[in-house]
Amino acid sequence: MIYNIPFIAVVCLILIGLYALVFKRNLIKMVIGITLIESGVNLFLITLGYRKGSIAPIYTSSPGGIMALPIPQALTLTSIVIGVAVLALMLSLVIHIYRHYGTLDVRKVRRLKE
Amino acid sequence: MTEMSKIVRTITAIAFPFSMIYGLYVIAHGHLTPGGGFQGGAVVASACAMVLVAFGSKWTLDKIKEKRLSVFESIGAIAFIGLAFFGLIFGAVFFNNFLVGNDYLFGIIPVVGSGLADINTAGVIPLMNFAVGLKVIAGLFAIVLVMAYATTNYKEGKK
Amino acid sequence: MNIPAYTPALIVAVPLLGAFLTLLISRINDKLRNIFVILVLGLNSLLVGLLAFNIFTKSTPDSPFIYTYIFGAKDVTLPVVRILFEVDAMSIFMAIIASILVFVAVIYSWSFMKENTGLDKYYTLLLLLTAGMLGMMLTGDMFNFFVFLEITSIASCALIAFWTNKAESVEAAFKYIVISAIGALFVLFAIALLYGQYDALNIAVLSNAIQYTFLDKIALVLLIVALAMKAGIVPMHMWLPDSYGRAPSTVTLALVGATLASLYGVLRVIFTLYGNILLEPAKFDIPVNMFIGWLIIPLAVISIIVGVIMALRQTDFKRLIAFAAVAEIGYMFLAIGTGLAAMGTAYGRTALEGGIFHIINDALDVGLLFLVAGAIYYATKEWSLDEMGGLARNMKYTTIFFIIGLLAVAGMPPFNGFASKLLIYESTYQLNPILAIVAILCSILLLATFVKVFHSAFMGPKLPKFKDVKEVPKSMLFAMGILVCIIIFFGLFPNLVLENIVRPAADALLSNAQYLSMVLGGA
Amino acid sequence: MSKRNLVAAVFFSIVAVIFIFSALLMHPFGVLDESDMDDYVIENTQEETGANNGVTSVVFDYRGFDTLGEATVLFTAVAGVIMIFRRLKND
Repeated sequence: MIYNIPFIAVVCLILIGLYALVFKRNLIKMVIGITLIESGVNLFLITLGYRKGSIAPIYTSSPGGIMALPIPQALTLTSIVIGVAVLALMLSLVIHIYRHYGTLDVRKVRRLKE
Repeated sequence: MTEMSKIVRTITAIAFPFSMIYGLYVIAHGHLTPGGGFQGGAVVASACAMVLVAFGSKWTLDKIKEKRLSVFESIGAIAFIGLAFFGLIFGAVFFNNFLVGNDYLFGIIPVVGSGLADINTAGVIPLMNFAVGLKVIAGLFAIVLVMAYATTNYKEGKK
Repeated sequence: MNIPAYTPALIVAVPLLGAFLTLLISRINDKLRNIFVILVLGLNSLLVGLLAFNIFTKSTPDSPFIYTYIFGAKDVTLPVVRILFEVDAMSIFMAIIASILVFVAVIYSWSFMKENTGLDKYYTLLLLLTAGMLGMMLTGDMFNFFVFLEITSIASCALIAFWTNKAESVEAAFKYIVISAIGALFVLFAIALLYGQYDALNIAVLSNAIQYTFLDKIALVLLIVALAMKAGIVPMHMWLPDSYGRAPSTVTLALVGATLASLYGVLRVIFTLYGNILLEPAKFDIPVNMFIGWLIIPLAVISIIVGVIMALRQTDFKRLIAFAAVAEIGYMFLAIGTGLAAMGTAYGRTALEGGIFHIINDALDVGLLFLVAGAIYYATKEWSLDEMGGLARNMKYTTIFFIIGLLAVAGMPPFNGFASKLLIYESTYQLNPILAIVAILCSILLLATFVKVFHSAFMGPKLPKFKDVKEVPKSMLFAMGILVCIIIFFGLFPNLVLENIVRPAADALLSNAQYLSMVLGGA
Repeated sequence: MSKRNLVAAVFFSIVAVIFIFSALLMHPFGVLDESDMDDYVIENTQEETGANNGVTSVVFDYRGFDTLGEATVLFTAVAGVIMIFRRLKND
């Protein structure tokens, strides 16, 4: 069980992010929550690729030995860039919402109802 | 974003070329050492963002317009997808690494196993790294520039 | 007829290249850019049509034809490292829908969006949205599916916020991006769970390896929840009326396609990814298919009821249609749920066929109604139904199109909605009569809603403020005309469509063993 | 506690249970069940792609199409951000 600490850390990150997203009323805090969930998922992907005692999968003057899995690292790279894109778009929308409503409180940003 | 103090600007002017060179190194050696187009592009883009923070968005926007950056980004993207199309033309399959195995540009296959490697290897991968690097530099810098400029304008309009 | 093997790759790559070039071309001339975008999408529709023709003629009920394309190498290596495109009848069926919708949207935008600034970005994003949707539909790799899902959601979010001077559209876009970011992260987590166990990302390989451990169940739940959330089923539907209602009509049309792409994701996950273990008993001797089916059916029924009732209360034209779209999505999920719960029986198959047929009908009908709403907005600058009246005198063609759309969406003969809804009623009645009765009642209520709209917007005395209202420009009428022609064709010859297009798609979904052998057998 | 909070709490606890279960049931950290696909990459990356860096060869060669999608996502985001902050006619 003690070996699973990285996975537990992943779940902690995701749950903290989800908590921020669900219970916080500030739009910026919600964005931070989504970023935390995303970091959790990225951490999960990268931990999947680890083998005990392995080195990075790069042959340039490597000491030799078992190598970590390369595909999860590539997937994490993709997922990080996608996260940056989503974050940029969300923050620009938040800026615009602030311009229109003059507030970041999610309870007051509610012109769309029913 | 407004201009910062003289100390910050001087330090930025000194640090900017070094971080730029480091980023370009990471892009160019993507197929040999840890790194690649995205990572190196992010380094260069953060160097540019540092300039933006130190010198203010108005100054930066006088030097380079976001429209030009978006053209650069388009060029990077077209180069990337163009390399994929070249794979279709020369190697019969989309995204084929058609340069690997040739003796000229980037075509050498390295010695199997760990050891120092030639930079002239890996086929289209270094070219794709350059294309993606250009794209990421232009793209990230454009995002930061546009957002910084938009927030500045708003504050001044309020006053 | 033989087509080049790389057609599936071109279907995604052409709109992408077009999108990258659009920004450069729009610096030259605006009209040139519009023509370029229409040409790119026309070429793309042609490619989709060719591939579809090829697949539908080659597949027989016993052995559905699957087109595989490997990126980067000539042969598949085992284990499958490279990304594969796996195009079967179901994928290409959805691709046809997406390309029709986007093509119509672009023609419609010529006049509709003329007055706006930032059109270069608008067309770029529309092309990117097309590429994202088509990629989602054609890909055979889970992670690639996630990437295209993100392209679709980011492009549609930016397009929803196109009218940035209106607070509501920005708010709707924010809601949409939050929902889709969470959904996409859940999908990614599920993919990581599967990857961690089987060390594979290809759908066929995963489907072959899946053993239905507890982690697989978690991955299944996460995938279905996230994709159904993006498809707009009821507990998670709140983003849908907002973003459908506040985006420009052309964008709404493309968004309908994006929503249906998520629906396709649900179908693909259930029937192909988990297809091998669907009929195995899970807990308490209930097979997995019954479990998932009866999980989906209540949600679908609630979607139908909520959609119809909320539509009755709306005064905003586009929001009303959006709630009707929620109800229509409920019908599709009802059919899918019935097909799952009664898997293996004849009526289960009928239900699935009805559901698949309803996907294309819903896209056309709801799309037409959104375009009519856009046309009225273009002519009167008015969204609210309370302010409208007497428009039939000034806008003859639009009125006719609206009548066709409302009859089709409510499932009246001789339009296309009738054929698919009849299949759904018939099969759900055999599963449980109450479901069918609810479905029929809600359909009638939907008709009543739209008749009310028709009365308040088009009938009645001519209002003085709409004295100068003219018919909309020809390109908009032409775009609506395309949809109307397809609707009437489908309504008059439902059997033709059912046998040639819908049935192969249903076959492709149900024959999972064939899918695996076609994809992996060539290795 | 308001209605919104109650719904949120229920949603949160359901998702929390799902995620905690998945963390507890994962294979032990560092001990993999299967690694065929990645071993193939590690063995063949130098011969097939000529790159010494396994990750880059996956990013740009084996899964190059994903990277095209990734670059497209960034392109989409830039186009979206510039479009959102564009100058409107009536400004």
